[in-house]
Amino acid sequence: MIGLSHYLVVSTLLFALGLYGVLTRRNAVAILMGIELMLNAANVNFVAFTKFVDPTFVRGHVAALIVITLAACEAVVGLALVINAYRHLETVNVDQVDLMKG
Amino acid sequence: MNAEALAFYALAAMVLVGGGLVVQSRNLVHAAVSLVPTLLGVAGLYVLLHAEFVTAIQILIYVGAITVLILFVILLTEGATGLRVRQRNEQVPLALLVCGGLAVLLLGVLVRVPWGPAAGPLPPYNPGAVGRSFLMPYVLAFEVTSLVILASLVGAIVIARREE
Amino acid sequence: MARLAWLIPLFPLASYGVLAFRGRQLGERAPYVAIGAMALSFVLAWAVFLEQVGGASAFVWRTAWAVGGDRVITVGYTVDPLSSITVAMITLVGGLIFVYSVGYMRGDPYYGRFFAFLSLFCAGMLTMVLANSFLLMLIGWEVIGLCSYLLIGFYFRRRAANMAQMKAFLTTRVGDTLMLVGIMAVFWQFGTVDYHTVFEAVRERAQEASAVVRIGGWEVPWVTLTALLIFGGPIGKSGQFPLHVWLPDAMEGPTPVSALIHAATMVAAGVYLVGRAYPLFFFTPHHEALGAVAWVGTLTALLAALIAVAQDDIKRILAYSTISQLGFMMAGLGVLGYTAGLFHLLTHAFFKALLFLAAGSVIHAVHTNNIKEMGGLWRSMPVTFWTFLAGFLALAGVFPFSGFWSKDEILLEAYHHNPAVYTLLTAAAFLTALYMSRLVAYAFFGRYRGPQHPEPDPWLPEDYARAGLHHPSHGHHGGHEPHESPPVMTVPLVVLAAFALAAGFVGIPGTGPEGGSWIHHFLKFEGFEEAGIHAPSFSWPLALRSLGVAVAGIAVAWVVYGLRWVASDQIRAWVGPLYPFLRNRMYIDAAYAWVFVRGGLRLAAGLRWVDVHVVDGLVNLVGWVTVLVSRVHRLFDTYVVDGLVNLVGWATRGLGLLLRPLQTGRAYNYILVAAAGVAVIVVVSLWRL
Amino acid sequence: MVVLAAVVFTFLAVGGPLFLVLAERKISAWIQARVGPKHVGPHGLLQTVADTLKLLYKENIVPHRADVVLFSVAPILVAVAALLDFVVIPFAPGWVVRDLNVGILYFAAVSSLTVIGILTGGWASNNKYSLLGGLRSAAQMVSYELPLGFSLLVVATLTGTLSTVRIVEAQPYPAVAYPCVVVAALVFLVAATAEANRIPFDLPEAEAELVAGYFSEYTPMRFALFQLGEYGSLLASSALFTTLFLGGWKGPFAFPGLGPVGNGLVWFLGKTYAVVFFLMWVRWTYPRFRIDQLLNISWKLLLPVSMVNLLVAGLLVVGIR
Repeated sequence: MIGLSHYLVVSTLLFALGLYGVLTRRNAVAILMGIELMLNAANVNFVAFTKFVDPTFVRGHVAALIVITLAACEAVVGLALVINAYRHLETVNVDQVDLMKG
Repeated sequence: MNAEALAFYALAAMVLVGGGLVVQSRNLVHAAVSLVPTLLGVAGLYVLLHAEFVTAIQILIYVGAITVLILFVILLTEGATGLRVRQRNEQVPLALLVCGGLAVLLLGVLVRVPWGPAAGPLPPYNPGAVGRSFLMPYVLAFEVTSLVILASLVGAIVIARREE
Repeated sequence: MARLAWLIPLFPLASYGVLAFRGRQLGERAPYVAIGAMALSFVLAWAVFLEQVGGASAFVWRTAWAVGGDRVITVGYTVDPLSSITVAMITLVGGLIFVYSVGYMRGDPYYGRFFAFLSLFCAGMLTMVLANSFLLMLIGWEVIGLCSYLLIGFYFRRRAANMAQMKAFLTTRVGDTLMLVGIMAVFWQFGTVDYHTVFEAVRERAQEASAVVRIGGWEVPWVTLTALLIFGGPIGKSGQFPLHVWLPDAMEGPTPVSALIHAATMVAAGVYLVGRAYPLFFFTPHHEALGAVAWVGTLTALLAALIAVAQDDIKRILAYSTISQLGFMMAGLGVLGYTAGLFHLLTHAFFKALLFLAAGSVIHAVHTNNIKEMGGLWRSMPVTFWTFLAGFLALAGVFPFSGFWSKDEILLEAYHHNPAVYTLLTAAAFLTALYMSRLVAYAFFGRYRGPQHPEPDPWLPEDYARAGLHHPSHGHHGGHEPHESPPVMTVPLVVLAAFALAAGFVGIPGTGPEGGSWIHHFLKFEGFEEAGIHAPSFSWPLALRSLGVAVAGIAVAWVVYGLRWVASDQIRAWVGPLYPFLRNRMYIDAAYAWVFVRGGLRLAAGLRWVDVHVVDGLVNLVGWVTVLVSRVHRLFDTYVVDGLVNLVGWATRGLGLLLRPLQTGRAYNYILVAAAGVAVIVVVSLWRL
Repeated sequence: MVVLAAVVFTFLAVGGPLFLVLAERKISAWIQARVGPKHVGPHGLLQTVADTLKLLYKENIVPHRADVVLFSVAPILVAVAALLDFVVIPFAPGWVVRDLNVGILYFAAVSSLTVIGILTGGWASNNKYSLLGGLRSAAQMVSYELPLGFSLLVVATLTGTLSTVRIVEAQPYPAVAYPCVVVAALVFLVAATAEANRIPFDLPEAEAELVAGYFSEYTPMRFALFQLGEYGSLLASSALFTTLFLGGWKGPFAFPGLGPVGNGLVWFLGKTYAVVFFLMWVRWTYPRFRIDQLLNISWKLLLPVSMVNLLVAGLLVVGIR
């Protein structure tokens, strides 16, 4: 029987993978992808808890949907920033975007 | 092993392998394409959790829109040229340590906590229940989200457009 | 039918949408859209109205709009005698004014925009009237305020129009803010802004000792405070003293706008609101909120009538007359004359719209607003003259025109409930007849005093001239006797004249059941019966007295301005400083300008002076002192301090080199540390468990 | 149920698109006063079968320095996405693979997967025309997804459900809703044509500019898979149009002796192929839009119209209730 902890394990691992991507990638778009993985891991948790712990008002679904929406917003703004940075600096590697360095 | 467990393990494998490819691929296009099975796998998990509406939205927004956007931006900026550039920064070993440690710790905590039984059954018709939830108790969150969407829409246009 | 009432404001709104996006393309065809929409609204509104006349019960439809916890804000509409008759009046007058505007505004470069604004205005006004709650009412209220702003400044290149529109907006804003606070108070007290619920609650609480709020040393009952705050809105919107100053200036807008917004409908919104929220005013201890309404109204009626006597601009006279009549309505509502005040609102809408439109027709013909430059127009403009005369007789309160019936009702109520108000209102009625007769005598009788070759029209905005266009309404070239306006403008005048004549007949005693008048039967306030207040019945002596007052006013004016038995200069000398006082609008505008505008400027100037002389002086002083001291110090600095500083510098640099790796400026380093921190927190919390 | 699903899928996967390719060739021939294929089989009926066999035999060529993995996966993704659309299409009473309670949302979601296949296929070919075609296609499909979604929402608002079966059951719509439904149907038709990359919206594969767009470099079987995806989604869109706006399996009268399922199938397929025919007719009649016209149509015309339409539909539902 697949229970809550199964889902939690998957989401934890997915979260760790995403975090690893965020921590080690140089490319801004790749970092964004890592963030998406982390958000997805959180969403799996929300939906799993809704089914197994607290189905009132399907709160978890609501939270997951809001997260998805905000993820879309974040991707849009983040990618716009990437495009803009690329246009000005011709790189999307975050360690090379260092105009403010003395 | 019953069908549900089979489906769960298949989906979990799909999610984790896909996620691994996303963070590991040297080729950014590959990484972005690997997002597709990951996100679809997550959508599959939602199906197993009886969250049909979230599934549909997950596919529509994440796979259909965000991934396409990411691919688009990769193609507009670097394309495949990333192959010749170092893709990782210098903190790989440390990051591995921290992420691994965090995962182990969280797993240890999560698996041991007794979460207790479900407070009740899921409402039968999902989209309706979600809609009612959005418009009755969580209307403020809903409205604020819509405001954020508007702001990010305007912001993205302002940031990304070519300066005249 | 009542179920369809929500469509009434939607037609003009749709027309606004079409005209806003496609107005330019539609060009000359724009009015068809607007008039078509108004016609649909008109048909629906009258269907609803006639259904109510036929005895249908009031209908309220509402649905949850926003739910916050256990408090529900509803949206919906109310169809009852009051809203249905008002809607019927608005669609009728509005439709006629739309038709009139087709002629008046023809050739205007912003033709489509004009009709778009008018449509939006009607949508807002109808929403406001049909609303079921204070909140929806407020939305409509603000929309009409916005439209008023836009339309006053319609000739947006004219500085005067810009000033007037800002004045109107800012002045009404004062009242609106009070009203907003009032609505918040309602929501706070009752947990809802729904009319029905609020009024029921007010009625129930009327018996018990109402809660009081302390302001300074006074104890004011909650209900009274709320009612007075809400009354702030009507004071601003309906041009009541002391916020009436914007209304005369609002005449900078095109004449149809003056007729529709600043005479017939928008300014009546305030009166309507008082009528709508009557329970809130009525169920205050000793009806004290109504007393305030009555006195504000009376004061306004009298002061505005006084000022009107000394004005020369035809639109300005009518504007002050409007203010004065709005004062009458307020006074009527205030002296427990619920029906009387609202009845006057309806009749006034017809005859004042008529007067404005006729005045527009006159201005159109003679190219001036100054009544002293007109004269003898009755011969050259017969239709305009006769219709204006009808409006004049109605406004002056001559039997059997509509104004007579409604004004008489107000005076009757005042006589029974508040004799002081009655006296003052009678004086105002006398003045009304006087200044209107003066206007008619100057404009339509005597001989034509206008210039044979008029200079460029003062109402012609620069951009029309620059574009080589003639003003729409003044398409013909000057230089000869004024002549009648085209039928598209005169037909609405005739229709309105018919209403100005006949609309009052519903107030004739005996037209309703039990010997009362029909209007009393149709528009009545239930609270009166409970409180045992009965409307006084028609009395011949009082009616004759008010008729006498009106006739006396006309007669005096006729003697002075028509027959010129007494020269007006003589009277001017005789009243001494009173004339300049009135002519300059009692210096109220000047006082506001002095206090608020000049005060603001003075304050700013004062602060600037302080800034320049005191602050800058101090800064400069400090500067000089610093320079002086620093010169002395320089030597010391160069050798001793620099040495130290360099030492510190070296030390810092060494430390910096040591600490530099921590501050990398790379987000991923920080995230790593943060993640590690999370891990540590997890470990620590596990430990403590 | 599983057997039924397998049968339907097989039919659709092979039969449907094969037939559509033949139909397209025949219809284009009629419209252009030609004969079309006629040698293989009676009246050329077996022409596409022969073509398919030929494609199966030929060598699969991978361009120089192309990304082999993605190059091979992309056509499969496109074809699978198109076929997954059929899961929620109700062919006859009871004849639906799964009656999801989020049916039309599912349809929109799955059909949006096609974009990824096209984009990666275009990129993986290592050819600038393919890449441009892919990018254009992505921009176009993302733009037209919005009006498409809004017209789906109109239907959902009017019927109060997202399930395709219930939508069919809820039809015919009340007469007052007709204006809304007609507008939604037109928007849907235009947007679906654009989503399927068909003339007049076939910029991603504009021959004159981009050779053949994203599938320039594709040879035999993979090309066939792209074709399968394209015709599959054409058929799916037509089927969904039938479901949402034409009453699905319902017909004005029943043929005697066929039973409810038989009747449903006849009516449903009849309507669907009528829509398909209409789209083909359009394809062979009209020229192609320019890219700016294409984007303007979506963002400045269809999107506002469909938003207003949704608003009106909402008001109508409140009013009816």
